[in-house]
Amino acid sequence: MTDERIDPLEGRDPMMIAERSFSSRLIVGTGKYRSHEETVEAIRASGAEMVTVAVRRVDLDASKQESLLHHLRPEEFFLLPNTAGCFTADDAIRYARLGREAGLSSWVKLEVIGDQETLLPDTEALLEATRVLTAEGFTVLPYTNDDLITALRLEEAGAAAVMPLASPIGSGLGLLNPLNIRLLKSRLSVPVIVDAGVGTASDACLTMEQGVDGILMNTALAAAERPELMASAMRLAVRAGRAAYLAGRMPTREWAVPSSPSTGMLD
Amino acid sequence: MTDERIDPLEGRDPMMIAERSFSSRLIVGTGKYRSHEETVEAIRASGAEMVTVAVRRVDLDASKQESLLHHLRPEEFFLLPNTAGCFTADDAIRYARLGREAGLSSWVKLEVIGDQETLLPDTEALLEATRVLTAEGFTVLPYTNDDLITALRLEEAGAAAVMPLASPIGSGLGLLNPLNIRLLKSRLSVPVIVDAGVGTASDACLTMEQGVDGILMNTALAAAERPELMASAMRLAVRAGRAAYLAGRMPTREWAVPSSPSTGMLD
Amino acid sequence: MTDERIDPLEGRDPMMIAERSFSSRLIVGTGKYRSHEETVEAIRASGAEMVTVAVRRVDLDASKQESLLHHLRPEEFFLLPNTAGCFTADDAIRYARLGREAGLSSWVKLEVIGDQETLLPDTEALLEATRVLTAEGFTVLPYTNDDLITALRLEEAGAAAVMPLASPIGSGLGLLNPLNIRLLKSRLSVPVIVDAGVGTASDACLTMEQGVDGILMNTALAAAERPELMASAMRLAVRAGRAAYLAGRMPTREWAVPSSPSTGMLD
Amino acid sequence: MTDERIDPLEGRDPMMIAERSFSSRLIVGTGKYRSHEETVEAIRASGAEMVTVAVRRVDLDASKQESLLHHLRPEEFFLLPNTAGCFTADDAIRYARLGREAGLSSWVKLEVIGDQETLLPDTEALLEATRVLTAEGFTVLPYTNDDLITALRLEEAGAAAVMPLASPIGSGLGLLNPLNIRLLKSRLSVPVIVDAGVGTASDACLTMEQGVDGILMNTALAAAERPELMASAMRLAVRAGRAAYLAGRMPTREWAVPSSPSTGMLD
Amino acid sequence: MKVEVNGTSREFVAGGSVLALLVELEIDPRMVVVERNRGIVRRDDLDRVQVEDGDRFEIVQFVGGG
Amino acid sequence: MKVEVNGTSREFVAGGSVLALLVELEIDPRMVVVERNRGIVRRDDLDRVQVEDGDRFEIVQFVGGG
Amino acid sequence: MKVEVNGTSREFVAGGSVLALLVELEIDPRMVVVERNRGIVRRDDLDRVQVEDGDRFEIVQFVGGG
Amino acid sequence: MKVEVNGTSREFVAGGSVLALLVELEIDPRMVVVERNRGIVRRDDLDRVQVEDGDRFEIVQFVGGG
Repeated sequence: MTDERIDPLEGRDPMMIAERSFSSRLIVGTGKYRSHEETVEAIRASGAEMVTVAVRRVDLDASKQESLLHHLRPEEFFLLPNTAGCFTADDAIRYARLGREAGLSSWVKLEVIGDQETLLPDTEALLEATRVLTAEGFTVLPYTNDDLITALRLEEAGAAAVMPLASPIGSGLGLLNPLNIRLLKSRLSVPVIVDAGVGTASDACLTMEQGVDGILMNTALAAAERPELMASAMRLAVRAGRAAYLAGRMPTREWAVPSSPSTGMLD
Repeated sequence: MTDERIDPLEGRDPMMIAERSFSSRLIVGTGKYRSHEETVEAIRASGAEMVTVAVRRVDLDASKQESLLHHLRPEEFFLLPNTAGCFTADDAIRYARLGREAGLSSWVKLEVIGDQETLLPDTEALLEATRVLTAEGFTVLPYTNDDLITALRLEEAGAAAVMPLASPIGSGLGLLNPLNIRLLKSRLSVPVIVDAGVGTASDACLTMEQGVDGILMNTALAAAERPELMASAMRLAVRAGRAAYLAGRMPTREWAVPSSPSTGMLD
Repeated sequence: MTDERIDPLEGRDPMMIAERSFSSRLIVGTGKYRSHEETVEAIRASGAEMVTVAVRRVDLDASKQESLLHHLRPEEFFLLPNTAGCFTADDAIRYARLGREAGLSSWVKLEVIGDQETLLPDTEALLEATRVLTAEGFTVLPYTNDDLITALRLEEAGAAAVMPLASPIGSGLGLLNPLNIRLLKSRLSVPVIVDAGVGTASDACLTMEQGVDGILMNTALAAAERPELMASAMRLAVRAGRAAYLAGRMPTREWAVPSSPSTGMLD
Repeated sequence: MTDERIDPLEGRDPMMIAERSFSSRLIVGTGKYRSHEETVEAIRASGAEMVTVAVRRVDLDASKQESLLHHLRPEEFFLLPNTAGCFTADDAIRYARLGREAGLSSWVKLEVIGDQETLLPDTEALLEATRVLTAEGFTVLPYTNDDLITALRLEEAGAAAVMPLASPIGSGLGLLNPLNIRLLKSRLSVPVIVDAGVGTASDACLTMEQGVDGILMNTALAAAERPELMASAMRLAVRAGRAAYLAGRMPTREWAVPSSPSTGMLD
Repeated sequence: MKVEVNGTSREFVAGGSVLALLVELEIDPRMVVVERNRGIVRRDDLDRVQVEDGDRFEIVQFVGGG
Repeated sequence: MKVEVNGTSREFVAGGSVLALLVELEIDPRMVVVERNRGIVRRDDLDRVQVEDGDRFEIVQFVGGG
Repeated sequence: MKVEVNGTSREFVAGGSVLALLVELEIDPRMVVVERNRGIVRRDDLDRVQVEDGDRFEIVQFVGGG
Repeated sequence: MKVEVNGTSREFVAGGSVLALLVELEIDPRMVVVERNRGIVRRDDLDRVQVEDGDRFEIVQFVGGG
């Protein structure tokens, strides 16, 4: 049975970011897996086309150990460098430039963290870095909180998409404030990608049902008991949520309505 | 790309009821569609193998109008007659017998309604009808509420599966009490199929994540703006929820945990 | 400042059960406290007029130890014997009769448990015991689940009030299914008292906002770090929820509406 | 019965802001009531000591019509001018200065709105205005979103308290993200007052149970069917939630625990 | 003779078997189940069982339902 | 004589009324209810009802419960 | 002379202090705050500050707000 | 000469280009990006840019991250 048969949207509903078309609305990270092999198995199962990577120092004492890059072939995956771990606009800009040089594109998942404990974004510094990098020709995808005003400013600053969190990075608490996400989506012209906090398939499905363009996740896969199987679950859940959003759900009622005819009963 | 490639469980995780194996964990009703054509399109898109039908009088003035049966070929679908609209054990038993005669099996979705407004089950009458029909050799799938004690009695009475509601029939309110559903699943030996109340894909996904064996729905598809597309969404959502349940979700935390390494940062 | 000043309903909104008027809508249990003193302090702080007690064997080796009854003076509290721990109608009836003999009234909080692990009611046996005890002149307050049909049957059987659970006894999970509770209240003529599951003040407040007549709780007080203070919290919460229900809450909107005038701004 | 008897915290648990002690943790607005009389009745019933007012042009054609100020005697209420309706730091600063001149204090509820439709705060402008006004000796209480980083910056900027929203102004949607509010409270030294979004008593109770110092509301009272009664409900709910927070709620469990002894049953 | 079918009484002029009745009613026997005086008439017996005056029939089929 | 009280059998040497039994057990009659061979003994009858050999008693009271 | 008050320009025939202006407008000075050409006029100065031709005034008060 | 690489100072005996440094460190140039004294050295320039005494290098690569 063909893929299309299962998902009528297959190939007909790409995710568009900065005029580039992506076959999957699911973007996955590559951190925290037990091995490179497990990483690649999970990514493949997720069906993701875009995957994020971090920029870090080469370990000089272990430089011979095989790099993740050997497993992520550019023709198979679109690599999106992030600026994770940066606490100032300057640091984030520095990492973004290194990432561009290391990679094949000028796309960056921009993170400027404001607090070590919660990893919540510093929106002021995020705006500043977005302006600088956009001016340098970067395609900037900023990780932000779920505040509409900040999102609108990021759009003005040239962000190619806005990536609000569902809940704190690595928390797995799911979509804590669906209203804010719907507000963002209803007011922004650029794509909205929910980034961080999704913990299981129903979280992903519910998030897509808000009408957003895509979801970025990492821990939900890497920290599952069976990462590859959870990756398949997420792949299906993102498509399910997207299809349900487009299909237009039934209205809810607080009373019952029979599914079978009330006429034609026997005497 | 093959179906199996998308869903590693494909063909490896059948739903077993009364020793019979079903390829899909999604069971769908056939009521409330705009046309027979729409009904069949939606059922096909849902991937369901088992579909429910009601037993009603032939309309003598319109006996020539083509019957739904012409569209549901027995080799394609397993027809499950219901006793919808019955308010006493006797009525339900009578409809069950007629359904068996009309169909090709002795399976019945047993409904004994206790209240017109809410369509909630009359559990006492339901138990009685279950005992009688089981003794007559029926494979009984009773629609019940989410009360554990009643479910245990239905199992004792010989029910082949227990079908608790998520919320009232046709309400689309989703899974109102996940705890009760988990309790049922943890205590019963027969399969648990959640029947009624699921409104959109995330409801189906969340319901499957409770560990239940399957879901039965009708209005969520028939009353969607685009029934066929919603049927695909539900098909994907049920698989997503099942896979996530088996994959073992990540633990939740109220604080953040980075996805990228905290070591190897630049000076 | 007088009580009435704080709560305009004070003395004007009694809870009526079987023609008897109770000053407080909060009913509390007396189990699981660290001492008789703590029990009485908490009960007094709760403002409850009706308090439940269990019927148990006298410990012959410790018969001199002071009984709880010494602390619960009948002129201060209305004692409601329960049939906790009974798993059959016969047992429950036996305990009810003993309770009537020990106490000063023929009221009974009727429990017939169907499962040791969840302490959920056996509704069939509960109905039977309700019929028998009503015929014997008891004022029967049955502890039941949140199923509307069972509640309607209990009313038919002569129950003076119906006491559905919010969540399992001692779980503290709060009101899991507000819809079912609203359904019960909208369809029953006798009072609806939510019994079991309330864990903290907001649970009590939310429960009263559903329009129910009262709440019965025990563990939420006895298992709090400071039972007496939690009892005061519950007293206030029950009044708050009742007043809010009667006051008619504002409608909700998904957009904002200013609280200050939009006219008269400066140039 | 005395007030203290009902609420053991009465007089023992004041809300402290900028070294000033307030008898009530509930702060109420004065907008959107049907009349000055209704306003004052509701405020009195709420028990609030601090009430907010807006600064607007005198209507020269109706200058003789009696002002709200005639009804809010300074010895009875502490008036807190707001800067509602301001969309820039400069405007907010201008209104704050006018408010100080009109009132008797240098306290201000600082609002800088970033979007007309949602009335969400412009956090960058809010920070700027907070710095300027603090430097001018104002006691600044900024209305902000539920972002921790912004809250920490406001504290650094000299805010006397931080006032995050529960949900959009006038929406009545209640506390959408309890986690964020708990995060703020756990990390800030200045008081946290939840401002906007509370719709009914259980919302207020639940909000106080997060450990915050107080709540500010307006529409929940003014738009209730019976404002004065809802004001009493809120007064009770805020105390109930505070007491429950201090009392330490019971732990939750997914199984049941009996409230009556399991020993001493009859044969 | 007079029979009642699905709640309405009607003349069954020709008379004969239940199958004959279905034919007169233009109902495809393979699509329905017939209940005669509260007892089900097995499909194979439709032509053997004779309709009698005053018989009460319920003729049912599967319709869409949930 | 031998009686069973609350599940344990014991000697009731003195013999006599149920009240006498309570006194021997040092139980305040106003605080308890007595069931004798499955039948409740009303409080007023405690001194009238005589204990017989082999009687089975349940003596209960109110305890804290929810 | 011509002044602007709360966005509308009007004649201030009598002329004189800001207080005089308030009196002409029948506004109770204790209930309002006056801003003259973007600067606040302290209440004590109302009778000292003279209104000049072309002055722009904002006269505000507290109203109900949240 | 003395250089600092990724935070630790080391001897670069041979001397020469940045590429030569990578070779000595046994690092595959195609897998990394080199920052010299805070400025990125384009991959094509690795063999042209000469290492000087006291140079500070950051040599980075892609690793797993979210």
